[in-house]
Amino acid sequence: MMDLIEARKVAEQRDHSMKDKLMSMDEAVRKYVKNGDTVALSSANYNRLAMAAVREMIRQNIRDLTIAKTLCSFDVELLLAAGLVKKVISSWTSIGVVWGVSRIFRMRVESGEVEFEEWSNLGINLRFKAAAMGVPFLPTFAMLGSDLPKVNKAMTITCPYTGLKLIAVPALFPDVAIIHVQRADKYGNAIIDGPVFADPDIARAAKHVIITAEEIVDTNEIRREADKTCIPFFLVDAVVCAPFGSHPYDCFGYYDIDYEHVDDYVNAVKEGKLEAAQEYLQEYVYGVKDHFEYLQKIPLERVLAKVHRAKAIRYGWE
Amino acid sequence: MMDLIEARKVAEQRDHSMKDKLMSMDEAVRKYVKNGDTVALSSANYNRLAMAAVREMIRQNIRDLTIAKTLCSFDVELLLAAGLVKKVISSWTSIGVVWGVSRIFRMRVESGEVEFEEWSNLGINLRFKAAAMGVPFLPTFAMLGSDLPKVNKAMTITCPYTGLKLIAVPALFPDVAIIHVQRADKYGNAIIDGPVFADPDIARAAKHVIITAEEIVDTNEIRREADKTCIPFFLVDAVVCAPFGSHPYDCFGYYDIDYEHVDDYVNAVKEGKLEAAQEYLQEYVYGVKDHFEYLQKIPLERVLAKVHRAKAIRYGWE
Amino acid sequence: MTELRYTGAEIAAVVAARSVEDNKVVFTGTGLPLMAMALAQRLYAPNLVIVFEGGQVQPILSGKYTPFSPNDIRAGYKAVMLASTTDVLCLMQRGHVDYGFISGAQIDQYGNVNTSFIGDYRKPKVRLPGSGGANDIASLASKVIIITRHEKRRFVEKVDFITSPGNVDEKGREYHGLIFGKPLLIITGLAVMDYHPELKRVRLKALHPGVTLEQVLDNMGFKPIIPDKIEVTKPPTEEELRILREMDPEGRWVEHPK
Amino acid sequence: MTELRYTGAEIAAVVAARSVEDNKVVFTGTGLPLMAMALAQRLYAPNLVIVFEGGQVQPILSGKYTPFSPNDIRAGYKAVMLASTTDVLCLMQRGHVDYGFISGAQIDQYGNVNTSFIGDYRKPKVRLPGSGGANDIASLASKVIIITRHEKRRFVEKVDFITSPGNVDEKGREYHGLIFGKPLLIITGLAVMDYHPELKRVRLKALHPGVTLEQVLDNMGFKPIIPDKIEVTKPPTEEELRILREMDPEGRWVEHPK
Repeated sequence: MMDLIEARKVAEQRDHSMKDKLMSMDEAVRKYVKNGDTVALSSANYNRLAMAAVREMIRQNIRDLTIAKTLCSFDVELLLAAGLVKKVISSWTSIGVVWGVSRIFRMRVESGEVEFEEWSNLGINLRFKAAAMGVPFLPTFAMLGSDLPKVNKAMTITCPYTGLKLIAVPALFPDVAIIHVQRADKYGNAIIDGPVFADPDIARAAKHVIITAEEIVDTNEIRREADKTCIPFFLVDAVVCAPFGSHPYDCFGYYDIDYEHVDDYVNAVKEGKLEAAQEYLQEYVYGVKDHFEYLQKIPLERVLAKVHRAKAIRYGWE
Repeated sequence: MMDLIEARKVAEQRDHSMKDKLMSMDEAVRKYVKNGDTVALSSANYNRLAMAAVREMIRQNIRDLTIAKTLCSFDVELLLAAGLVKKVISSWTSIGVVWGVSRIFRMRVESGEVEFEEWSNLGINLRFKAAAMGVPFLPTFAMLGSDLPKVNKAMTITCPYTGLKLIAVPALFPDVAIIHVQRADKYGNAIIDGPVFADPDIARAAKHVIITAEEIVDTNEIRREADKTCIPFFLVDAVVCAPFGSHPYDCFGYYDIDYEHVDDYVNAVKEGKLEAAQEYLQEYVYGVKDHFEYLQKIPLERVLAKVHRAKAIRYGWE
Repeated sequence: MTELRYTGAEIAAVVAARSVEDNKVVFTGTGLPLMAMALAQRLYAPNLVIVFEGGQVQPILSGKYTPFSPNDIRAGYKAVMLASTTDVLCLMQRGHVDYGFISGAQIDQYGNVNTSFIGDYRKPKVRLPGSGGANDIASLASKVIIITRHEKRRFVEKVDFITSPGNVDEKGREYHGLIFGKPLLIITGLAVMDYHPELKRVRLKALHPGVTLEQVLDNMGFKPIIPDKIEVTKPPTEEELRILREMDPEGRWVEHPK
Repeated sequence: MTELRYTGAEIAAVVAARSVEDNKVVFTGTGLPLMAMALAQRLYAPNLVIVFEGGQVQPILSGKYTPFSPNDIRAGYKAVMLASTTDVLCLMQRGHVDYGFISGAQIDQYGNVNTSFIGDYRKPKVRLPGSGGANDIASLASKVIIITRHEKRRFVEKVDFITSPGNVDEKGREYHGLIFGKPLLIITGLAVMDYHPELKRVRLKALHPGVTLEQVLDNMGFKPIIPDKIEVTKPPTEEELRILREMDPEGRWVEHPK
């Protein structure tokens, strides 16, 4: 539990300079994600999932992972299907609200293969925020009176001023955070359009950070919108260009969800269980060399419609 | 110290609806700032001072104020000169770095008339953040080993996970926050360009909020940049149109500091002490009817040069 | 007057729409409660404010962009603010969320909800999706409304696991440190329930038109407190049903009559 | 070789510029330390990163827009990030600030700094501006450098009030809960000091060229630890002085020779 001291030591030893960190997904994952790591993933159920990075992690067969994410989604679904996860720290795991509970998730957890350490949504968000702020805990009234502290071992604390009882959530320092954003420069300065979820905090909480971006932009674009930068370069180890990196999920301003793609997967798994999921992995992950080969498999016409729709939502077209 | 419960009660009783709150500065200050109030002011030393509102508070002679602000500046200087302050809760008080310690501030505090409750910069920022988050305290390693807790009565706390000692800073719930922003709509949705300092937090911490804005914009402009909204309408009680509302200080993207104006004041006070400050108040505050009459006293040519300079800084012109 | 046909989901949505005061903030997920709040905005509470856990404040609920999830990009359509999740959850902790909606796999006699698991934690019989924002809503919103199907297996004497607290137990919320907020209503397709102020237990409040007490009790695993006077829900009006069905023509979120 | 003329402020800035490692983050105010860091970027540490307490990350230090304060709009000229104050101060708490600069009205033998008040808290003899970010830097940055004028009234046995802790007392920082960071150097116009690792007290490290030990001690209210071997500062080079003066032609931030 002295993770704080360890995490601070890693920060102190960083090369904090503004150097070029552009690399391929293959290289970024190989360098910064290891067997047994605690990996934080961006997004909350929908929008800006680090799907391209997750598919690369599966291709590289990185094992015994602990996944830390506020609300898990198709990213964790595929990692669970691939059998790479030993523990999930989260408030919720499904594929997406419309598709109900994931069969793969149930199977893995009900068999005891995977531990699901559950927090409330605010609870897991504050675990990242505590780490981001460099303190060992943060207080909240959430989870009082519930049974969550019995399983996640959250401790209570008394406010020294008011005597009020609160839950102290412990800081969570992931080994690596993988965050999909709309725009980043080659140094790792990252701009998120739309909801940020807990992503600025997970970047600050983690010991290492991989940014995957829809577009790599010139640093002058960052400087012109510097008040939208939510992750500064000195936290970042690797920057990867990953257009449609959240596919088949959505990305604010860039594309809406590829509903049909996910629906096909869910229906296949309903029938064929784990075997169907593995067939999906064979086709879309193991069977392709990289993210760009994956994209070749997506019908362009469908993609264009999703792009149009995302712009309509972003700009409030009627 | 059960401010939290009181502040939450005020929030629960609010009319949270999106209704038109545009009003004159006179009305806003009259309605929402009372004798004896704890008033939080936007900005930190420079940039987006709520000067127009402060001048109106002085005109209305609102007394026995406790001012809560991360770094006090010309705003608090004038309130101190006018003799309206009984206590300052802050980490630092001066006019601006270049002008050194304020003579008026020294006079008021050294005579015992005004209490200065001092925190570190992070300390006072976290007091607002605790209140913004709805918790009675937040932990930090700042201020340990210093004498600040001896005077500000900050208490220590032990982390239940690590056994580490931390300072718990108590939540600060101001009666009213007055925040100068670049853009707001008539409902109070506010966008800040450039550094936000603690302003999103003071809006959430306070029981009532007055927004003063350089420009009142259509809500459609807010909707198009909704990820830049940092204060949602339902926290806001009054919206006031106050162009050049931070004058003689700067406003990111809108105008640079009117250095000569402040310099003249500081030099006059160096000579004439409190009397000189009161002459300044007579000319620029008591002697004018409102903010727009005040603006008539500022040489337009000088103003235009400051506007140009702010744009050069904002857009990175060489 | 011809009798209107409607489903349990529809009357639940209608009752929910009638249950919220105007000028208040509602924190809701998608699906039925969102449709109910859209109905409320149209008929009873035009100045109701919607906030989603994805950080979206006051989006426009357009049929064209009906969100699948409080976190998808549609949920932010024309919102006036897109904040962080922690920000909106803390605004709730601060007291700015007047109504919160949750549902639940299991609900017990103190209004506690289980959406975590049934059986043993490390090897559960059924693993459910988990709290998500439900625990936060139940802990921090000023008034909490549960909307759920009225099924025997859902209403259990004691939940296997308290994911989201109602009154917790006979000692009540405050004893456990929950000094804010309170469970307000449970709305189902058959009835409306509230809570006995002293006993802290679920109490029947109203039966929907045509529903009998026996029907309600037969479909519950515990017996709610029966008050001296049981109300009867005012039936859905033609207008209420028309708007609900217009907003959701396929009955995807609020089931239509067959 | 002709002897170069320079002020105490200039040699202090030069020593500060030489004291920081490249590829590190520096948290600084405006004035002398900022000029020193700009000099470092030009000559010794091209990849040094500047962060201001106003939330500005890596602004371009253009002579045209030299900031008056870490919080004015100039301080954000061409920055790559404009964050909140709490955000950058917490990045420091998290370990991402390698060097922090502070100055002080009073400094004592344990390197503690007073910028709060002299005399009594409620009716002080002299009220100073207060901590600002100084306490945070002293508590949270990995290495802290004090730059100050070398005056007897500044270097006191014991400060009236510890605004910003150095080693606190003979027990050292850890005893008081400050498990991170350490005071690194005190740089003045006459000398450079560091700290005795066991005794925790200020120790003379180097005399600037032409300065005698007596001169240093005469201008201090306490006697620093004198090591066996006192270094002599390498004098400022022509290039160092030229760049410093080019950046600050009026000598506003770093005084020029008369």
